[in-house]
Amino acid sequence: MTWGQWLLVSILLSSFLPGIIIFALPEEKHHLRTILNLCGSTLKIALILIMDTWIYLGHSFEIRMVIIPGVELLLNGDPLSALFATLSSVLWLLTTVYAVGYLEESPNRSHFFGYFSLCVTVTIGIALAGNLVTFLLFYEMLTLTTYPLVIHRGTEKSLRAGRNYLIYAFSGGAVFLFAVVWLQAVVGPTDFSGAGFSPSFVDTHSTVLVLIFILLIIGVGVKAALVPLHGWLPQAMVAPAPVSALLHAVAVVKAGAFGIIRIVLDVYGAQNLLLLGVLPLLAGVATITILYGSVRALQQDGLKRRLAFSTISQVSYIALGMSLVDQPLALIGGLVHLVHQGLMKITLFFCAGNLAETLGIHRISEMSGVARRMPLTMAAFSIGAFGMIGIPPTVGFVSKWYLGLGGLAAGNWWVVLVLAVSSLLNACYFLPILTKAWFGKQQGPWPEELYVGRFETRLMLLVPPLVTAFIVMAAGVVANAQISPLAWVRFIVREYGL
Amino acid sequence: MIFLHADTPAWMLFPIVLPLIAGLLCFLFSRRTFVIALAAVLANFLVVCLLIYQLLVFGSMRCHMGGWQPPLGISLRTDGPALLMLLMTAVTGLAITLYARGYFSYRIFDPPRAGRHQRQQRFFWPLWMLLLAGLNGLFLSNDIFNIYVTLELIGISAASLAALSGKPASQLASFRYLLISLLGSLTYLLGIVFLYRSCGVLDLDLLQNLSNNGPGVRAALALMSVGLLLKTALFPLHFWLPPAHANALAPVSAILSALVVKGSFYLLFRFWFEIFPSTITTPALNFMGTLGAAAILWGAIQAMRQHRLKLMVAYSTVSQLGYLFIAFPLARVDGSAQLWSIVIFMALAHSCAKSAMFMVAGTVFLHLGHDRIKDLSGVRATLPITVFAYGIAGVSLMGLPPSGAFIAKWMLLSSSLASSQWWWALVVMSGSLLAMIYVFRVMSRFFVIPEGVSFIRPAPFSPLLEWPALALALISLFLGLVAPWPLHILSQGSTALAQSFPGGLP
Amino acid sequence: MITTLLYSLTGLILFAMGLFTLIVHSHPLRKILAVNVMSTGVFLILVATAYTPLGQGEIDPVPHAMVLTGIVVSVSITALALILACRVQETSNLDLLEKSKQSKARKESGA
Amino acid sequence: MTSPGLQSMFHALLLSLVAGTPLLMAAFCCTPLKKAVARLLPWAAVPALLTATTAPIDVVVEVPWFFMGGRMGLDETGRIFLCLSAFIWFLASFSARSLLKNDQGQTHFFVFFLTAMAGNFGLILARGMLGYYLFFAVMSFAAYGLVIHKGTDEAAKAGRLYLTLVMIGEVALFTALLTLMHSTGSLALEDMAGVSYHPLTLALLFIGFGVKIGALPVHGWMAPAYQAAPIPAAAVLAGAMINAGILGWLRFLPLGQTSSPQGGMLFVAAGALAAVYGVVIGLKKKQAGAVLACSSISQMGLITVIFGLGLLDHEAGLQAAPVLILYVVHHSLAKSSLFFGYDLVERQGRTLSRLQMAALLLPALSLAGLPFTSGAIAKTAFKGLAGTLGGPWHGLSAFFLPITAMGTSLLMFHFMYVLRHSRSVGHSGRTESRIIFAISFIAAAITLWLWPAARISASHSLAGMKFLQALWPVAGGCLLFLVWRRISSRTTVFSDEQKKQGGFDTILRTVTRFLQEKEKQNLKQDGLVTSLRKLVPPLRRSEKIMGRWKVVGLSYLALCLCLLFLLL
Repeated sequence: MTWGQWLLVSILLSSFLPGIIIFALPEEKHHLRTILNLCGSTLKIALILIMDTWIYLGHSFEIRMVIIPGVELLLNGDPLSALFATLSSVLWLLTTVYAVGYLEESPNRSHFFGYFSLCVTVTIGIALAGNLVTFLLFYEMLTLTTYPLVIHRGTEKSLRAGRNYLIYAFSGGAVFLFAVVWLQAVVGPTDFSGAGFSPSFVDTHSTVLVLIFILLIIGVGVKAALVPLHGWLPQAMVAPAPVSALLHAVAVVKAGAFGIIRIVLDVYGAQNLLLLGVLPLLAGVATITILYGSVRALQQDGLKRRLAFSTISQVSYIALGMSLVDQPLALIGGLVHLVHQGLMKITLFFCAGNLAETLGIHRISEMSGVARRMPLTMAAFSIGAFGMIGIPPTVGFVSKWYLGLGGLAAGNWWVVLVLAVSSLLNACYFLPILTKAWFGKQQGPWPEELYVGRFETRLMLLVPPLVTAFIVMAAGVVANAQISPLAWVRFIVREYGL
Repeated sequence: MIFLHADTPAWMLFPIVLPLIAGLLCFLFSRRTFVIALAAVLANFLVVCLLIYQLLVFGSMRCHMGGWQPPLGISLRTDGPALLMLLMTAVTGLAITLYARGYFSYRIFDPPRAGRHQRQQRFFWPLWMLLLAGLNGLFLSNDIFNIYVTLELIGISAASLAALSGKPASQLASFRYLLISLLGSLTYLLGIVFLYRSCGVLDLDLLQNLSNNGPGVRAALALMSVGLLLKTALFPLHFWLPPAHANALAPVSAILSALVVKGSFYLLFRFWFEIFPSTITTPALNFMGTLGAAAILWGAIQAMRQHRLKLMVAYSTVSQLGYLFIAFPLARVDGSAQLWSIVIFMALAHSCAKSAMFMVAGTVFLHLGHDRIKDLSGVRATLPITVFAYGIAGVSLMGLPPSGAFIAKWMLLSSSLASSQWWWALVVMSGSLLAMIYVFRVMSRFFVIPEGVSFIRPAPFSPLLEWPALALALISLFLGLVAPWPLHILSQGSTALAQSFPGGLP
Repeated sequence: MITTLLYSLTGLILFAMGLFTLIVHSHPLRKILAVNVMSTGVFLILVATAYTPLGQGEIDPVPHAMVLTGIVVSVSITALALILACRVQETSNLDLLEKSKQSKARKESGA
Repeated sequence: MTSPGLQSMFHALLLSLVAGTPLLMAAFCCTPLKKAVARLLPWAAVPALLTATTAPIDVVVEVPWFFMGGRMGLDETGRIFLCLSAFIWFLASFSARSLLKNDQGQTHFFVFFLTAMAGNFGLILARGMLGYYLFFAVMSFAAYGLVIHKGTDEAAKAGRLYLTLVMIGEVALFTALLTLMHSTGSLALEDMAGVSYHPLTLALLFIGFGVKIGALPVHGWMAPAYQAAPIPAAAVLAGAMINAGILGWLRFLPLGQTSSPQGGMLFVAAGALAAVYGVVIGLKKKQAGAVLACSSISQMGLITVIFGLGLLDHEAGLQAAPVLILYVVHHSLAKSSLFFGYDLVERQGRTLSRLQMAALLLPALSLAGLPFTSGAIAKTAFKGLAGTLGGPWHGLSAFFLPITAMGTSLLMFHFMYVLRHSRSVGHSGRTESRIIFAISFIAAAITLWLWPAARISASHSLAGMKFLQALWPVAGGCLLFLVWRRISSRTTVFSDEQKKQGGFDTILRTVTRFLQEKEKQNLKQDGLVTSLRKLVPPLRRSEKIMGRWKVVGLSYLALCLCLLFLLL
């Protein structure tokens, strides 16, 4: 094995091994567990940064393992996987810190953190997957590793949510498997090569390929919560806040969105998709999802539920960007939103978790005046919310800007219209929260004040949202710099030759 | 023992003789039964490894018992599929042996009923050894009547094992099991009679070379198939399986579900695609496929509605056996090479996963005193490894990557799509989804730890109760990753396979 | 030839009769006996297979060996089945005879 | 380092400090240093003042890493706007410091105040589309904190309305920027020259910046917000931030370099309507802040008209630009001085002295174009512009302007009346307030006379006929006011204006509530599982049936026959 292959393996192992060890650790050794977790995640970030550098310098590495003809496991480091891997690993570190703070004194932590680490391993696996089979492998394992986290609370409600999650996710997985096998039967092995299969298949198998594309999108669309397939996401909100953050920002929804990106860019390729003429379909679904999610979010009083519907809406920006794959600008917008949405949404969930954990606030109607009690948390929340609305200089604006430009470049006015309407709707459901929290008056005591101390809440709960909020701001302000997500996405788009 | 060189065919007698002797010894010496059995199982495992080595180096081998040549003598032979089945039996058997030790010693620890449990243990070991000998004989036999004898051997010992627990329900179930297995054997025997009348030989190789496909042979095949189907518990003849498997002792359930049904299926498959390939017709293949599809769905739906863990696992066996039959109609395009790999993978993965699952069910039963699914919460606190094993075995049953079942399902799907028979693919997918539902119905209960559950495990809880299950589950999970090796073994000694991978195996 | 056919047909009829009893009657003993009848039927056909008219060559020994083996197997299985049937009736109050019949008989005797 | 390099670094630093100082101070408000910040509040605007007076013109500093390519620099227009804004912010921060000395939410207020200040300065310096948009957004959203500061229900309502409209404006602007970027392919504001605008883009720009100046369809926030905000904040809203809208138009539709007759007509029409409409609704208000807001709507309508005239063609654009700036300067100074006067009244807690009344009347009537005031100069310039355009536009100066002037003077008298009759409790910082008012009064009175660019108009305004022309609308307004007072004292004109306010807001709330009600209905148990449950008994029964011996026998036979049949 070359050192590059070792790098890939050690990236996976850096969270897998801690996860396994954590399972074996007794419940009460929480210090050791925390140290293990933090070391693992820091090491992972370091390794991934090394990988990023080398990818940037033009190296590539892959591990290939043929199981049977047609079923090959392929790990591959390319710029796109570096993007997702970096995002996941950085957010994992923060989420770990947050989860340690969040679950202080609660039972079953070793179990939780074990699955937590496995979940991230699998997510990185999705990022590094080099063909559809490997992607499928990790995609299914993601469902498995997140399920215990979703039902961590163990209540009837969480079990029901978990059941729904499983049904949705595995149905999606089954459809995906079906489509993958079918695709391989038609066009042969599907490595993520950057160009897609040969255009000659389009002439001969166009109907079948369209059908397979739809099936593939359904398969990943379940996790990406595209509209008719989104039902599990709001229910999964019963999980603890770090899990919600993980589901929405780092792992599950992102994995779905990443799958859409892979399918569009690497499996089919822009040219083939244009020839097949299926992109309007994707665009339509994305549009409906964006608007539907926003409207439903407006209806919610539960804070986390509102955030969940907001995720449904926001993740479809990525799909929207992919549906304009022939426009480099839209592509940039869609790809960079993968990172941006993650940052913003994780901030919001951290803050929602802080409110719940510190003051027992779960509903928006209880939030009146909460910013006076928890100013830093709410400041972070506000930045996240502004990002969601797309107000400069947050990162949300950057995504929308590129998406809009791409839409115009493609001559699609409706894209701009969708963005505008969605921004307005986002404002409708976020700004009232902010005004209520900042300028409302506290009405009676907090539902359940759990923490009274020097800071507004536990330090480990406070720092992660502040960091992510800072990144949301900073990544927008320095969007044009050499090392911003935007710069990396531009690099990706260059690599794809667009 | 000078004549036992590495290339001596006589090695293949050992898998039959060793357990047989061990069984006798167990019967005679009731003290050290476990040691004897363990030694036999270990030796069996080693010999099987040696046989595989032989196969890889020298190719397929034949052993003519007592020096009598066919058609008069009885011969044994090794080839890829047979050895893989032997390996499956050896590995699963080893784990089950260890588990059974833990199981019985835990039960014997229970003072009020120690005597009964001791008696059960005393009968368990010889019977299990007998069964193992029968199974090994079945896989190695190259003589169609000899196979009948091994089938009866298996039937007798399996039925007695199933009755071992002493509960009325289990005795009733095992009585029924015995009758069904008798009916199956007799039907099979009737088939042999027809076959013998038309061909006049019993040796499988000779039968294969005769390639006679007159009506006698066809009738014989039909009769033998029905007999074997009865023993394999294919829908709609599955009714005897769930009660027999669910009411037996846990190690016995594991043996029955993982190994015994596979034996008869192995024969069926071998007859259809190796011995009498010229006899089979497309409608017949489709008919088998339809039955398999029905079994998948019916078994899964029944498993979903069960309230008891062991019954659920048993019904899951009914469902999983269906997959083996889905492979039949795909023979039209792929020939037997791909088919063998599908069914072998399915069988290997299923036997490991299912025995692990029954072990888990047994451990949980020992721990809680019941296996009602809705009262299972809290088990994870005391039995984390067991629960983990259940989860992994469940993943394997659902056919998620990278389990062996996934590889099998992948091949099923790709064959069915390549031959434009997508409906089989749909059945396979929906079967997996239903499997997900029943697996996770239990899983979700396992995960919940209600307030106030103690973390102290009962004192004599032997690691033998937990680790074999985990090991088997892990094997079934990672079988997919080592898929090239079984495929390599499979390709040895079978010309059809070598042709289908012209560039050599990966 | 006729002889062979006759024997074989008889064997088949025996098999069918056994099958019928096995299916229709619920008493365990009857079932065991039915299985025995079935196996006898099969053996009969097997023996008939070996039959060759006098002077037309050697008698095929293989079916005989098979029948002998079969009888041995059948005996042992019958033994096991009998034990099981006994145990079933011992340990359970559940009668394998149809319950209603027995209770009816008991009633009659009581009356 | 070479000296040009050093110089450009110096420029970059200087320009960054303009917006950076208030921003940093806002950040410090969140630290224990907040006391110091409160003391140093007025100094936040000083770098801006210094830069405006000393920095070289037309130096553009590129900051490529900043927000997708940042560019900043100062041009002539920018310098005027910066000077004006910095001056008003400077005064307002003095006023705010003394007003909020003992206020609970002082820090809160200062954060928003400083952030809005930074946004306002930043947008003036921005030379890129996105930079402008960024600072515009920062300013707009920070101003929400100013509007809502008092925490009363009214303030909350005004804030909601403000926020809604700001959001609409933001989105319109965002869309407009996208289309502009798409058509020009560049982010630099200089490249806006010569672009042909899609009518939709024009409309979007009109809305986007129009929100800030209270252009007609999106004016609703102004009156409640000006009234609800603390007076120093209202002063900057009316005197400084309002100009951001005008500057936006100037930047994105550079007069003299672009033209769009249709767009021009749109602007003129909307502006003219607003000029009249502002007066009409202003007369109904009974609070001084609200009246001033309506006057702003009206005055901004006039400015919109000027802008529209400039858009008609290139030639007109070149002439309109200086007039526009002149008018803006005049209006800002006058309006802020009025607000400071209002502030003085509030703080004194009693009605003004005669001297103060007179002093207040001067900027008030200057808005109406009273001779010798800056208003007269601005109006003269306006008339000059309309005159040069010729044709129908000439009638504009002859007919329309006097009418609006009359209306404005009517409104201003109304303002004085309202002010005299308003009751207030009195606040601290009376002296400061007096000084501030005095400074602003002086500035409003003399700036235009001293300003070189306004010299021609200034001299024109003193010519005899012009003098008379300017005087009669004021007199007419005075008369009208007297008549109107007579009428309105009998009928209650101050009717249910409160209810009508925020109609938009109520619609939004109703819709939201409706949706939430529906959601509650949706949150019922899913029926799928229960219907699946019903399947269980038949399943159990059929499984049992399949286990009966007879059924088994039948299926065994069937299987045998089937296989025999299929194989044979």
